[in-house]
Parts: sequence; structure tokens; C-alpha cells
Amino acid sequence: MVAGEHAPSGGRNWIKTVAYAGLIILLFLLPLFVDSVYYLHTFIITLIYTIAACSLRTILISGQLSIAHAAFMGLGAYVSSIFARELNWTPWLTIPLGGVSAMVVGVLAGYPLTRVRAIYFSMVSLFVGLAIVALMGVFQKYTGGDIGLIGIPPLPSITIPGLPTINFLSSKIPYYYFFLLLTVFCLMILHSLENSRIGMSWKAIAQSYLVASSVGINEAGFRVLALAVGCFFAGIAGAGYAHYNMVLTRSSFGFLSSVNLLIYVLVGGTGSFFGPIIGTTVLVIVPEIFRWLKTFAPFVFGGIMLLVVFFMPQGIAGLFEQVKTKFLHFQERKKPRDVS
Amino acid sequence: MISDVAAQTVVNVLMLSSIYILVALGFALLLTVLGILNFAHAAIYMVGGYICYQLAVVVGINQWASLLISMIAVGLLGLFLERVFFRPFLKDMNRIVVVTLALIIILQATINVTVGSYIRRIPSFVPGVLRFSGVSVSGDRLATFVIGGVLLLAVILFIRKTKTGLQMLAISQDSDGAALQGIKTHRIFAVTTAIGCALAAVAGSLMGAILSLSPFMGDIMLVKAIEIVILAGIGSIGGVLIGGLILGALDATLPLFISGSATDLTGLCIIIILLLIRPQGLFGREV
Amino acid sequence: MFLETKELTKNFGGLAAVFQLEMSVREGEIVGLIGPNGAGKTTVFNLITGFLRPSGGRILFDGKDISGKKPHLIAKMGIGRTFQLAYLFPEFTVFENIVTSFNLYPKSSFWEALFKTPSYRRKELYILEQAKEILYLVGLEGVKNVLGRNLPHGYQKLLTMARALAIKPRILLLDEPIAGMSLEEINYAMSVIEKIRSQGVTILLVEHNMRIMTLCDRVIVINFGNKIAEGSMEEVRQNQEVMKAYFGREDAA
Amino acid sequence: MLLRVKDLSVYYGKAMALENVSLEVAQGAVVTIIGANGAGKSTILKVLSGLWPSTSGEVYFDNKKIEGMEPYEIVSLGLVHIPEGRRLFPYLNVLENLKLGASLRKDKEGIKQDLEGVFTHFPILRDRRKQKAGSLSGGEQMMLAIARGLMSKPRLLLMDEPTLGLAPVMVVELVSVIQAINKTGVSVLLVEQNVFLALQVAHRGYVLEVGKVILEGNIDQFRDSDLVKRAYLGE
Repeated sequence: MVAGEHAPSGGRNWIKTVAYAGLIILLFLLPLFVDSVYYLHTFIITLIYTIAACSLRTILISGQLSIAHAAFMGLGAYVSSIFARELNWTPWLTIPLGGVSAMVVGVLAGYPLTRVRAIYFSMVSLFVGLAIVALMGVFQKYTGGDIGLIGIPPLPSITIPGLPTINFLSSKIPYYYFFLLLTVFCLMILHSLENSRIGMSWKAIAQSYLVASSVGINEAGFRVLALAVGCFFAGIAGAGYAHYNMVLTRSSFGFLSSVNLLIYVLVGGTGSFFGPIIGTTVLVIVPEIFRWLKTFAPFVFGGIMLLVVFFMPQGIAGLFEQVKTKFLHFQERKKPRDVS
Repeated sequence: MISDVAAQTVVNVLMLSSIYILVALGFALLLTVLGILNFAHAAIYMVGGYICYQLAVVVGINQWASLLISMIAVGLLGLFLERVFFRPFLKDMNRIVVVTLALIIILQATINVTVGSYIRRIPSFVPGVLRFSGVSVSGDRLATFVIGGVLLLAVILFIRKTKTGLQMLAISQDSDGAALQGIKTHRIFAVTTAIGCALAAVAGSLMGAILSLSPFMGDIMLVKAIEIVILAGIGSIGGVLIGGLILGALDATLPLFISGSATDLTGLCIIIILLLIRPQGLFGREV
Repeated sequence: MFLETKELTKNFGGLAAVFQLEMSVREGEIVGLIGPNGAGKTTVFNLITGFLRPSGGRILFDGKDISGKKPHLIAKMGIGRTFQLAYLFPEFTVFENIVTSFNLYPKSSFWEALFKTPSYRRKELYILEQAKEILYLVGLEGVKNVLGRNLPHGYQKLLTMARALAIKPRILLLDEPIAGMSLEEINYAMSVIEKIRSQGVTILLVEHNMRIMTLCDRVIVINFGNKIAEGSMEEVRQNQEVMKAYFGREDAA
Repeated sequence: MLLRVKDLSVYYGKAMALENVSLEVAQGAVVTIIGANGAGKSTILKVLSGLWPSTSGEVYFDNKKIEGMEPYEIVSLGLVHIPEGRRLFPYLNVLENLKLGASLRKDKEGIKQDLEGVFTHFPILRDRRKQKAGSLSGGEQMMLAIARGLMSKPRLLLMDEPTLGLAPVMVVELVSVIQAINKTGVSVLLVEQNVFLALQVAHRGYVLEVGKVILEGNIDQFRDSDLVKRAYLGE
């Protein structure tokens, strides 16, 4: 038992591990059942936004409701694209580079941002996001400005001796696997951090920064760290998106996109790690299902949001938690409490 | 010619500032009195513009009457929104954020479905160009400034001189303390929302005559409203006027000197630097 | 001197909450800081622990000037504190509240925490042991899995003390540690404070309830941010100035 | 009985703030509730004035059941609460603060008269009437808070720790202010930590400890009570 892993007993952890493994295997087998390019595209987008939303959650649990997150995605996307396009660097290198540059900007913006808290933080973060997008417009020469950036190289094909070459242009399936692996990797890191001493310090600051600093937690330091981690993965998600979509426009990283990410997190529920995953999945896939409604489709999106707000105060994941608590309490009463 | 450009710039600054302030004032009132961040405020501004358009162009009544009806209708819409969507979530920031964002999507979709997403224009309120001793300015722009100025004066007088206005200020300073004085807080919340929405509707209608209407015109205006409130400092109603003027001046004059997206960046940098020096804004109370 | 303030002054918009305060605490003592409501006691605490920056004067701890340092750095130097209201992490359990407060010793790096290395796990296990000891010391083992916000008031107060112990303080500043407790709870809390002192922790406390003064080696009385008396409880009780400050008249009630 | 509280309990989540508190205030009486910080004194007043919901129990004011009412309805009955820390409107001036005290009243003439009355009572407020409430001294703020409460035409005035942050001289002054208010027929329920003030002005008292009433009776009994001495003055 280490910090952040207090409650669950060994047995339940085992069930959890099996459940996650099963889910991941299912996701790996998915392309066997789905061959529609359109569906695969939807899944890929869901994966990309899942990374972004989960990394936003990392910032959120430290008590910082950021409205700039899409801008950091964009930062990663543009840096990666420009290096790959202008200098012919391989995307395998430029994608992490995109993450790092988003992180650097996040840290630079982060120090002044620690001067403000709560609602003030949210509003100032909004300006930071807007300034980043405006910056993309200023460097029109490299970013393509409002016309957009085209000709971004796709992921290069991979040759492993003894296996057929994986060509990312052949179909959506290689991309699907790439993003699935990337998502699993990023989420494992974010999950590990959240359930460590660092994650506990983040949550402690969010609950009471006064108490936190009285026990020696460096409020500013941990808040910047949360921004660094969150922005890094936003940059990675954005960079991945750039080499998948191969076209970028800066408007897709503006205020509304940041707000969208926030909606994913809030609708999913802020109480659990799975909130943003559930929120992103529901809010990307369900509206896609109702695409045939054409101009009426946004009502589905808005409708889900209102439904959640009125009937699920803790978000969709909160609903699961409620059911789970009921179920677990029922079990606990049956068996004597273990003293650990 | 120089004086012509100068005069037009002045009118542009005043016109843009009036519109900004009309929207930002309502946004600020909701923030300080109800304590909510109403992201849907600029969508309400857009709806106000479309109601005026429908009445003036499709139904074909006098556009001044359309403006008035739009103002009243959106005020009533505000009463409805406050009662159904804001009041249950006043103390819960996460949920109010989701509700108001959902309202943006729903209001935009509603306009898209009923009117369509093509760009519309409301006919001029004061057609043509007015000439004052060799200087010519657009009638609509001047009218916007006059209407904006009159409305703002009215609202400020209302807040400073009436009992309801005083109660609004009291709630914005201490809402529990206000309840203990026997102030009917929910009634004040409703009045505040109605006033805020009505002001936004006027701004939307005027904007429809000067530029054009689109279901997404609120997106930029929302950002402007937040910028002004931050610049002014949360809790300062008077600061909104100054903040609006500053932003209006930046937006109307920067393009004369700097081109393209650099104007946005310059404006944003000015605001960010200002906030780093004074996190509570120009006239805000302690953070 | 272990902890010392020199001409410590704090102004709030022209009003002096603390004015040229000179006070000191020796290592190993329990010192009571008393005074009427609004005398500036909590302000003194906030100045010492870095939650407020002094407008003038200096604070020395173990010979080092700590005035104006950030709270977390002051905590790191070994100055622990509790708050007047039972501030805690409401969404953490009692045990998590204490475990989270172990930030300084032992320290884990970012990468250790990310990869949950064996050394990280060892340190965490050590922390769990330490946290359990504190839990027993203050007697909260019965409620260790209760969420902070669901805890009764008396327990919350004990928890804030437990949490402050997690930084392994050399001096502990307790802000009204027994306020709002029942007589039994007060007796219990006082025994806990005794135990903490017996472990070699110096204690400076603020309290309205005079019962706690039996614990103190010495009391310092302040009013309007200035020291008006100092000495044993008996001496202070005889002091006319103190009686006037407290009861607004010359004779005690 | 003007105010009757029966078996009032309040829980915040699972944490108990008040348990089965019963108390009464007779017409024209000054009653005090004393207790340490966190004993639940303020919670009682917040429930009475409608700011906090109670978990169980009944509250009758003038034989009307008042719990569940909105704060303004309770004020309109004449139950007026001067909260802890005064809660003035710091950016409004003295006159505006006083006018807000009369929020529910429609009798313009009566308001004018009461304003005059308040100014005669507290001449300093007349001198400062255009000054922002936030810029007043502690004592002046206290007077303004009481005066604002009086503008609501109270029948029962709830006062929460009026001595907080007051100089000793002001505390003595407060005694005469409360007595003067009481003479005009207004009942007072005073919550205090300052035993001196409580013993000076009250007729009847309750001692609250950790959410429970542990002692009640006439104030003379309190003066001799070991429990009170022990709890507040030390052995």
C-alpha cells in the first residue's frame, strides 16, 4: 500500500486489473469487427481527445480550471508539424518535441498564473490560450495562418524484420493502433502520477492551499508541475493529431476547443480518473451517431450536457461511483472488515 | 481628410466601446450579483440581434419598434433562464459552467434551425452619412454610441438611485448579509438577469445593423466581455465602463498601426501584463 | 533564544494589528499567547508561519531570520501550525490527511513517484508506519477511514494537530487547540499536547479557554498587538493591566 | 413566549453542530447564550434567521412556525439578526447601509423618523453618514450594525458576538446600548464569548458546549455557577 492506494483490498484490485486488461484487449480487437473508415476515424478522434481531456484533469485536480488547454494541443501540433515539414525531422522525434515545447510554454505561463486562484485563474488562463492562438497567426510564414498548414508528413512506415511493413497511409488501422498504444501509455503515466504522493499533493492544494503550505507543500511548485505534466500530454495529443490529419488550422485550437475539452471533463465527472475518458467517449461518439439530424445534431450534445447537470451532480462517472458505493457497501456489510 | 479619419476613428472607438460595454455590463452584473460566470451571455446577445432582424425584416415592422420588442423579449428570456437554469446551481461552479455552455450550444442551434446560418443584416437605424462641419460619420455608428450611452446612463442611475439598485449592490458585496436585511434575494437575481439580457439584446441588434448577424457572432463577444470584466476587476461595475473604453480603443485603433493577427496579440499582451501587475484588475477588490 | 520576534509589526490598511512586538520562546517550553478577541494573536501566528508578510521587524528561529519567507519553506525549517478553524482536507480520509502531510521526510523525486520504484515504495511504507504512530499518539485510529468533512468537531481539531506533527516540527504553533470541545475532549486534548511536548517539541499556543493555561510554563499577554504582560499564569492573573484588558474593569469577575 | 426553540438539531454532513437544543425568549427579555468558539452558538442564530436549514426540531416565533421560511419572511415578522463580524456593506456609505436595513418597509415617513432616532442615539453615525462603511473604526462599525438592525423594526434582535474586536471601553458602552434598546421594548438574544458583557445585560442565560445546552437559568445563578467560572476564567 502506498500513498493514494488506501481503500481497495487485494481482491478487488485483482478484479479491476482483469477488467482493464479485458477492455484494452477488446479495444485491440476492435478493427476486426469494424472496417468502416468513418467509424475508425471517430474512434481515433476519441482517443486523441481522451489523452487531451485526461491531461486537462491533471491540471484540474490541482485546483486549476484551465480554459487554455486546446491552445497547448495546438502548440504541440504546430511545433511537431513545422519541424517535420521544414527540417524533415522524423515525426517519431517531433511528436515528443511537440510535447516538450507545450510543456515549456506551460511552465513559463504557469509561474505568473500561480499568482491567481480559482475563478481568476480560469479567466487569466483564457488569455494565455488566446495569446498562444494569436501567436500562431503572427508566425503566419510557418503556420500558414488562417489559410491553414498543409503537407504535414504522415507517420513514416515501420519495418520490423520478419514482419510486413506497416504503412500508415494504407488504411486507418495502423493509425488506430498507434493512437490506442499512445493513449494507453499516456493514461498509465497520468494514472500513476495521480495515485502517487504527487497526485495527493495536487488534490491537497485544491482542497486547501493554506493547510497544504502549512505542512510544507510548495503550492506554486506543485501547481506549475501539474501544468507542466498536463501541457506535455496535451502537446503530445496535438502533435499526434497533426500527423494524422495532415492539415492544421489555428481556429481548431481556440477558445471553443478549450471549452469543449472542459465540457468533456466536467460532463464525465471530476471525481474519478475515468471521468474524462467517459465524458470524451460519450460526447464524441453519441453526437456522431446522431449526425443524420444535421442542423438539429447540436441539440443532442447540449441535451446530454443538460441531462448530466440536472440529474448527475457528480457527472457521468459520478453516477457509476454512486452505484458502485451502494454495491460495495452491500458487500462490506456481509463480510467482516479487514484490518490492514 | 486627416480630420475625417480622426473623427471616424473616434466614432468607431465610441461605437465599439458602447457595444462592448452593453454586453460586458450584463455579464459583470451576473457575475457580481448572482456570482455566476454566464458563458451564455454573448449567445443571448446574438439571439437579441436575430429577434430584432426577424421583426424588422421578416415581419416587417418599424426597426425601432423591433429593437424595443427584442429588448423586452430577451429580458423575459432572461427571467426564464434565471429561474430554470441558473437558480438551481448558484453555489456550484462546475455545474453552472456546464449549464451556461450547454445554453450556448442550444441557443446557436435554435437560431441555426429557425433562421439559418447565412449572414443577415438589419437595415440601418439611421441611414446614410451625417456631416458636421466637413467631417462625415456613419449615422448608424453614431446612433449606436448615443443609444448605448443613454442606456448605460439609465442603468447606472437605476443602480445608484433606486432601492432595487441599492439592493443589487448590497448583494454583490455580501449576499448573506443582504438576506438578513430582508432583501428578497431571488427577486433581485431575476431583475438583474433581465436587465443584463435586455442590454445584450440591444447590443446584438445594433451590431446587426452596423456589421451583420451570424449564429456564431457571440463567440468573439464572449471573449471580449470576459476581457473587459477582468480588466475592470471583478466586482467593479464602474470599471466595466473604463475597461470597455480601453478595449474598444485598442480594437478600433490598433489595426491602423499593426496588421493582421499581431493586433490580437498586442491587445492580449497588454492585458496579460496588466494582470500580472494588478491581478485584481484596474478597479477590482483584493483577489 | 529558540523563537524570537523583534519589533514585529503588521499594518492592515493603516491599522496596526501587531505593533513592535517583542516576544520569545525557549526550546522545550510550552508558552501560552493570550489576549482578548482581536488582540492580534492569530496575526502573530500568521506572521511567524509566513502566511502574512511583516510590515516591519524580524522573526528569528534558531538564530536564522525567517521573516517574510514562504509558508512551505518555514514548515520545512520545522515550524508546524494548526489553524483556528479546523482547516483540513475535507475530501481525504483521516489517514490520508496525515499521509499527505508527510512531504518533507523522506522526500521522493518526481521520477521515483512516477515509476513507483522500490525506493519510493520503501519510503511510502515508512511514511505509513509513521502516520500510524501519529494516529495512535493523538488517538484517531478508530476513525482513520472517515472523510475529513464527516468528522465531528473535536476530532477535526485533533486531526489538525496530528497533521502538523507529520512535518516533524521542532516547534508547534497551536491556534485555539481546544476551542469548541467538551470537558472530556478538552482533558483528552491536553493530555495529547503533554505527550507531544514530552517528545521534545516546543509549543506556542493561543487559547481563550483559560483551562489550558495549567499546561503552560509561561504566558504572554498581548492586547492591540503589543505585549502587556508576561510570566507565570499566577503572576499574570494579578496584573491589573491584564484584568482591564480582559474584563474591562479593575477587579476580576 | 416570543421565541420558542424545541429540540433543534443541525448536522453538517455527518458532523453534529447542534443536538436537541431547546431555548426560550420571553417578550421584553434579554437572553444570552454563552459558549466557546465552535460550540454552535452562531449556528443557532443562522437557523433562526433562515440562513441555515435545520436537521430536525421546531422553531416558533410569536407562535408562528418559522423554519423553512426565507430570510426576508423572517425579517418581516420582526426577527432581526446582526451577524458575527457585522457584515456591513463595506463599499456603501453609512446612510445606504441604514436604508438597506429598512429594505422591507414601505412607510417612508416611519423610515425617516427611525433614521432620525438612530442618529440621535448614535450621533457619530450622522457625522459619518456619507462615509463608506468599510472605512469606519471597529466601534463605529458595531454601532452601524446595530443601527442597521434597528431600521428593520425588530421585535427580537439576535446579536452574534458584538464585542468581537472591540476595545474594552466600547464593551462597557455596548452594555448601555443594549439596555437602551431593550427599554424600547425590543427583546434581545445575545450570543457571546465575553462573559462580562453577558452577565451585565442578560436576564436569563444558556451555556452551550459542543452543540448541547449544559446549563440554563437566571443570570444570578450563572454568577455563582462553578461551571461558568471554570469554563471561562480557569481554576
